[in-house]
Amino acid sequence: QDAGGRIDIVVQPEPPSLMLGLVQNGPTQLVAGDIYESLLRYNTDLEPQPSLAKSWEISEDGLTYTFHLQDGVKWHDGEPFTSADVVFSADVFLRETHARMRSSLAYVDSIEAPDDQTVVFKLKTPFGPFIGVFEAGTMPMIPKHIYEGTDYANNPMNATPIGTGPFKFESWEKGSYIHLVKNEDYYLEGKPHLDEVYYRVIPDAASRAVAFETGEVDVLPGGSVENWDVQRLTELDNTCSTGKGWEFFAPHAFMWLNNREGPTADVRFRQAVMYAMDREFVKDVVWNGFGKVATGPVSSKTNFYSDDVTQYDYNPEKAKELLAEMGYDGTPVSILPLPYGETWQRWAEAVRQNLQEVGITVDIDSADVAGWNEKTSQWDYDMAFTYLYQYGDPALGVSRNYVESQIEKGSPWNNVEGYRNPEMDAKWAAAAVSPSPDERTKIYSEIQKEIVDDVPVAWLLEIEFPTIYNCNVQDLVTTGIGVSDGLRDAWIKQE
Amino acid sequence: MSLITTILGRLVKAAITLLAIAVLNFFLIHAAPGDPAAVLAGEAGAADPLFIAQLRERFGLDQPLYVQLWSYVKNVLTLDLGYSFRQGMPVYDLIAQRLPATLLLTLSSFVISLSLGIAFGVAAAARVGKASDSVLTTIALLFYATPLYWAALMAVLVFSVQLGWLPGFGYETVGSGYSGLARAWDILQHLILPALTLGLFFMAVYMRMTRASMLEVSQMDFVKTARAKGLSGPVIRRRHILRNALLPVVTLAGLQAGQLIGGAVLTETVFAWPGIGRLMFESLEARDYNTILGVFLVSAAMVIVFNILTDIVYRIVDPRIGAKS
Amino acid sequence: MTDAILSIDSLTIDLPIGADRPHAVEDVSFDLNKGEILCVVGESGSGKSMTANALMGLLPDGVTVGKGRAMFDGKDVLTLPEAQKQAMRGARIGMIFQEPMTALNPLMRIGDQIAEVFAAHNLLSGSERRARALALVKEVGLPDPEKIIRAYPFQLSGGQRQRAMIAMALALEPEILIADEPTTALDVTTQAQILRLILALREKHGMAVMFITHDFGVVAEIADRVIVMRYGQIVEAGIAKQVLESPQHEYTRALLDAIPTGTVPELAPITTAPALEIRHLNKIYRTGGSPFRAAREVRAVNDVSLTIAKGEVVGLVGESGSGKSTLGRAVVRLVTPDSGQVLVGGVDMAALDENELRKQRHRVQMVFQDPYASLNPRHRILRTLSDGPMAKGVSKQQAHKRALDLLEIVGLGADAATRFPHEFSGGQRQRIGIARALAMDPELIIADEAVSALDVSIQAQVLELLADLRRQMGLSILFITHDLRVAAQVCDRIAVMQYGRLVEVGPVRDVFHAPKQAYTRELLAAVPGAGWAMEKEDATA
Amino acid sequence: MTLWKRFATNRGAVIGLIILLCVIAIALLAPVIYPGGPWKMVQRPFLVPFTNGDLPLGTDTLGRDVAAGLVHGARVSLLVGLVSTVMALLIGVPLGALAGFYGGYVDEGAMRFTEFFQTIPNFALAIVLVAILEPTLGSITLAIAIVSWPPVARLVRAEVMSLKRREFVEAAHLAGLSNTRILVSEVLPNAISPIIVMASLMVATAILLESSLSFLGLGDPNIMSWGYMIGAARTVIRSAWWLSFMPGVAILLTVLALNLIGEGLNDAFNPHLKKGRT
Ligand SMILES: Nc1ncnc2c1ncn2[C@@H]1O[C@H](COP(=O)(O)OP(=O)(O)OP(=O)(O)O)[C@@H](O)[C@H]1O
Ligand SMILES: Nc1ncnc2c1ncn2[C@@H]1O[C@H](COP(=O)(O)OP(=O)(O)OP(=O)(O)O)[C@@H](O)[C@H]1O
Ligand SMILES: [Mg+2]
Ligand SMILES: [Mg+2]
Repeated sequence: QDAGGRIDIVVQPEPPSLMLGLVQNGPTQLVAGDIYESLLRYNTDLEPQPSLAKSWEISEDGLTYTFHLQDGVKWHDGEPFTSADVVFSADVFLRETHARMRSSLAYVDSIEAPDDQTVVFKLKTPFGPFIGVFEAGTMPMIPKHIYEGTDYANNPMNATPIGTGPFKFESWEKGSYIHLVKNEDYYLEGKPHLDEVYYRVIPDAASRAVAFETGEVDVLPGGSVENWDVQRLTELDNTCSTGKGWEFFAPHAFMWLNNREGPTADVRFRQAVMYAMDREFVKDVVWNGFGKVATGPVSSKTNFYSDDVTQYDYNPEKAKELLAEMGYDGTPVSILPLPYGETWQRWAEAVRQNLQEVGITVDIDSADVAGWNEKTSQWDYDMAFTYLYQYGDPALGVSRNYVESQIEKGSPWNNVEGYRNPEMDAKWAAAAVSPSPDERTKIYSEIQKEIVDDVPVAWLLEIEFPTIYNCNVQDLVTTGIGVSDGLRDAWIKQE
Repeated sequence: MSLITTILGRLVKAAITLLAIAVLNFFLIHAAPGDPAAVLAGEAGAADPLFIAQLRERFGLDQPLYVQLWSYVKNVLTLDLGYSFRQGMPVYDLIAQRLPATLLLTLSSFVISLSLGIAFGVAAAARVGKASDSVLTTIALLFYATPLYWAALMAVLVFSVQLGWLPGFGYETVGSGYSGLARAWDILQHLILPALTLGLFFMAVYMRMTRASMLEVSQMDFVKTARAKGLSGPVIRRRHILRNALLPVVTLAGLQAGQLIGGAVLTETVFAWPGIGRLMFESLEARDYNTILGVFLVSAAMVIVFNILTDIVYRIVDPRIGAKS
Repeated sequence: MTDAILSIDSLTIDLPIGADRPHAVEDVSFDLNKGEILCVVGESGSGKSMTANALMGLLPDGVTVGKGRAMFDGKDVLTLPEAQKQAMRGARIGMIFQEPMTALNPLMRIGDQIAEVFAAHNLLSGSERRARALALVKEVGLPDPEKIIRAYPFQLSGGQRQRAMIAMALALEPEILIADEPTTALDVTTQAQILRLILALREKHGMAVMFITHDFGVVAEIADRVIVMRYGQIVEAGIAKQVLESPQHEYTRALLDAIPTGTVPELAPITTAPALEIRHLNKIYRTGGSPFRAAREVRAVNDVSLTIAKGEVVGLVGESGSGKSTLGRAVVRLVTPDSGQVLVGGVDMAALDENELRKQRHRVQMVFQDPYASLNPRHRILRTLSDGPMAKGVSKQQAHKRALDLLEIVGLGADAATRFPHEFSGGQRQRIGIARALAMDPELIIADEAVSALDVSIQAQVLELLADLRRQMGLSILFITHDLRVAAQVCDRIAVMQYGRLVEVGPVRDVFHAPKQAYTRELLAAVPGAGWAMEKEDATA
Repeated sequence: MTLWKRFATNRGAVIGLIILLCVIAIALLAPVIYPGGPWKMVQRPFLVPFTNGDLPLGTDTLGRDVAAGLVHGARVSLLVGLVSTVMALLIGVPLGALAGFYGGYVDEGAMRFTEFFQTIPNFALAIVLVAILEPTLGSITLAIAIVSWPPVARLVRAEVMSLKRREFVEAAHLAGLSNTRILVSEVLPNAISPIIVMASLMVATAILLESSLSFLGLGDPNIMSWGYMIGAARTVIRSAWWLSFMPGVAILLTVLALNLIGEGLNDAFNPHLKKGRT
């Protein structure tokens, strides 16, 4: 493993901030994943691995989690990292700022630090997925000595983030690049290997591809070029690609179908939509063969997936029958695509074409990111494309889209479609708190079987975002979070 | 003296206009669906309404619109552009950071388009009606009629990917550690493609104007006088026709120059040029109100300043103006 | 002839396809002798300018020399290569153009424009050029030469600009000076100065002058020899006195006959009821006022009082810029006076509100100076003539009928009604303008330089028409002109204006033969060929 | 010489006119030539042009017929160009005319209003407007019109200001015609030629603007326009260059044609030039 060197990675779009405790969007985590760490990491099978915690124990009843921290960890400003920081981060800071973490923390009774190197989480009830929340994007460690007692959002130090990670923040030329340099005091001997990392802001997808070709950047994280370019780029000399590194997120694409009103309120219509779509075609043409057609709410990449569900293969005839049966009168429905580039646009066009062919009157609505958020979170749509992360466990990433308690205007990430099924809600709840993995698997299978017949949303594709990189870069993706988990292990093979 | 008083008068008027523009812009921007909090929440991948409410409160978006307007106007009156909540820094700093890149790009493309446009226009006018006139005109039109974003990508593919002569994007070699002349040289190399693409696009406009104006002036009586003096064709064109023909071009250039600041959204996007046009576009998408308003205000100020500059240039070029009014 | 410096031999100039005729001039031959002034006269479009331009090698694009030679110093100037033509222009043949307003580069200082002549021929050093320019400016009699050479053309009056042009043409002491209607646009006093200057320069430098004009007064004043042109051909040539006194060709005779003689006509009986009363009228133009700077003021009309009786024609004369047009426009309320009253048939026009005014407007009409500019190029004549009456409430049918009648009256014929303005000649257009004024059945007509733009033969027709109309309809007319001879011919009384004031008002005969004011005498003296015209008048009388 | 004859002496302008007429014909006939519309996925994606007789220009990323796209795109591009220009004229001409004709406060007010639209760079303003109104054919056209009218207003104002001092206008005042009547029937008809010249160029600019908006993702996803086609194909420019090239050429030809026509009209309306040319 050669030491030294620099890599350039595309980040798109430019993150609004690098303070991972305040902002958790994709680009922020991509960069901040090098700066901030959490207690654990997860390998590509989503098994927990040591990070800031060198070891941990879970009590038999699943209510007590004890973590033992690494020795000699220092913040980038030289202050020691201790269990007090962990308590501050989880119990004080993130409770206030981190929506996703907040819902998991609802299960937590107390967080205590018996000594400088030990942290104990006590839960109110068992919570199956809890071991999965110690990832940097979910529970980043925040320096207590900087933030305690301050107005978090307006703390001037947000501009120069301080973490414990393998790289330190150096500079940020807005609109151009973010520069990180090696953390010489990193607690793992010999790591990181790289001297510096540049995250490059290149707003145009075609230009990003060119940047890779001309050797300007070494790594194209998943989703940074259009799918049509992926094939071509991977065929270039000395170019490698991997589909790994997305297991934790397991992006799951589907369309919100408005269950409240319009034709989409009728289950037969929703089923017809499922039959009318040629999802294999989209996978092959729009996604260039990457990914896998989704069979239901749970991604096959995560545990608890079940394929014992109704399969909606491409079947326009069946769709037409269903439509005839419900007496569809040609009421127009609209599709709201995701405003994330050409791929999503083409996808919406393909779906529109499919639906038109079975006799559905349909047109495409269009909106930018803000408009999309506004429309989905205000329930002002018929069908809206989205993709959501599964975060390794249905209780974290999936159930929020289907349970009645999550029907709340104002957010695009909850039960936006307005699906109500109390019987099902009980099962989701039971699965989340069951201490036995087998039990959970069983309940989730039942849920999947049933919900797939209801088609609350139209599942589309388990998306795969291949990471394209220069083959000289080694050990780029080592965890289930991929490039976003930092470049702790990456190194450059010197020729 | 008269020049100074006139400029002062204009500046006072300009300040009032600017304020009115600021208010109108405010309403314009707030008419767009969605707000910065919703966008931030949307990007977060998970957000509950509580989170969004927190954001709104932090950004002051929970206030009634007129309160927001009032605090914005107060800011503007104290020459404060406000704070970008999204980017976590004062809008003034944000713009100051991005403005130089845009000015460099647009000014150089402005110089390119103006000088090439005038040169082509003069050349075409001198050959009016001949085949070479049509060829020149058509070449200029080709640059104009090719969609900018397509031409830009083509330029990158040819000169950067295929030939490897010039860097394809960015403002400078990232992390090169250059300074002084070496840095200037590096930036210059990065500048060539975007500045040319943008410059050639606008060239057609100046060329058309120059050509028409040259032809018109060359029909004027004083040109005949100049010929009667025994001056040679080139001297007449340079000293007599061109100077007079440039007057309308100056007007147009002044208008265009004012628009420089935001006129390069496409070029900046394709060439990853860290300029203000992109800042504007990205802020718009993110509904980063203060930033867009700041960019618009700076741009409006720029337009007004350039209008005044144009007037001054006009006075210098045309002695009649100052005397008449 | 031995002392011919330039001899032109069967010159033919071809016009491009689509022009009104195939040749601008055809088979023209004449000589220009050393030190003589040769006047070229003839009607508009007869090819005078083209001949001059051909000699300079300055024909417009598309117009070419068909055949012929022009021998100058042993060479044919028509076939010289461009480089040699360039060397010749300015240095050996100088030229002055008609339009002093536009013939100078507006963006260049006068001194530079003069010095440029030397530069064009690579003569002298920079400082010498400046010195010579200064000397030339002095020589042509421009006031305050130091200031003039640093001035821009817009800062000079028309006469001053024309002098600057002459300075340029004289810079290299050319052997030949071609002057293409150099005084047409100038008022009489300025015109007289320029003519004197040219004569003086001829004495001093001994150059030959080819002087193009259509003003026979000018010819009488300065010509040694005369050439009369028509339709591109020379119809008569000879010693000036001979041509003027005993013209051979009938066209020459026609031209000479058409010249207003200055004969004072019989006084028509004039009723005492006033058609127009102007009382203490004032108009000040303010320009360029801004909150930071005082405005420049021009007192265009300064306390003017004047009465015009029913059926009377009053001539308003005075040099350019004296306020004649402003006064006329104030009467019809195209400019709003600052103070004073304008009573038309007893009604104060100045006090009317916009609506009332629109209703009263038909009572005073105006015939504009430029007949082309005053007709909407996109309207047919019928519409031009009937829009006004219809706005007044006349029915469409009646308005049309009246329009056709009027066209007959002004001698155009009813079929003119369906044509557009550009299809008429200047004189015809002027008559349309008159018809339009008459269509409104006015009590008073303001005729602002209604005939100045016309050549003499057409001018005569229009004057005749006005006289007729006045007799038939009993119109009152305020006749604005700077041509005293024209004024003498048509007016009952003359008002002389200077710097916005009326300096003298009186019956024509009194004003002309016994002017009371020095300024009036100055004006009269400046009329070109005054002596000749008087002789002529005496001869006919 | 008639206007048409003078126009016809300019060879470029005639070529431009012919091209434009062809484009218009194609646009009008689109539903006849390709009744199925441009969105049908008819073949495998990325079919190379000239390899399949039924699909002469090949297929795009989703297997849609490129030729059908071009033909239907002509409709939209022309429609956007024409309608936005007409709208811009409808705003700009009256405003400019009133400002120029009445002067004073009317002028001051109208010009300040115009200035507001000119202080935001026009492409930026178009982006903002489309973002606010959400991209539909109508809102895009409206946005383009809104950013294009200020120059029209300024032009018309300048023309009217000079025309209103012309003597035939004064004559009309003397004839007792009302102001409105004078403005509408005496002044404006004489300002028509520079307006026409400008309009022909505005159509071209509008087509380019639409395509630029499309590129930024601000196009109407339900209509096939040339700008859409280029924008959509730009990302595959390396593997299927023809996809963006064909609509690019279509835009280029149309814009070129409009410019040539504009130039020709300019020359034809300009009396100075007719002498210069043989
Ligand atoms: N550029 C041109 N192209 C075509 N025909 C022209 C051009 N210039 C002048 N002509 C024609 O040439 C003829 C002679 O014109 P020229 O200018 O010599 O007349 P002129 O005797 O100087 O008349 P004026 O007294 O009105 O100046 C006219 O019939 C005129 O229509
Ligand atoms: N609109 C205007 N604004 C400012 N000054 C003006 C205006 N019109 C005329 N003047 C000035 O008023 C004075 C009188 O002008 P006016 O046109 O009445 O003269 P005129 O006797 O008709 O001259 P001409 O014989 O040249 O027609 C001149 O000094 C002129 O410069
Ligand atoms: Mg002439
Ligand atoms: Mg006058």
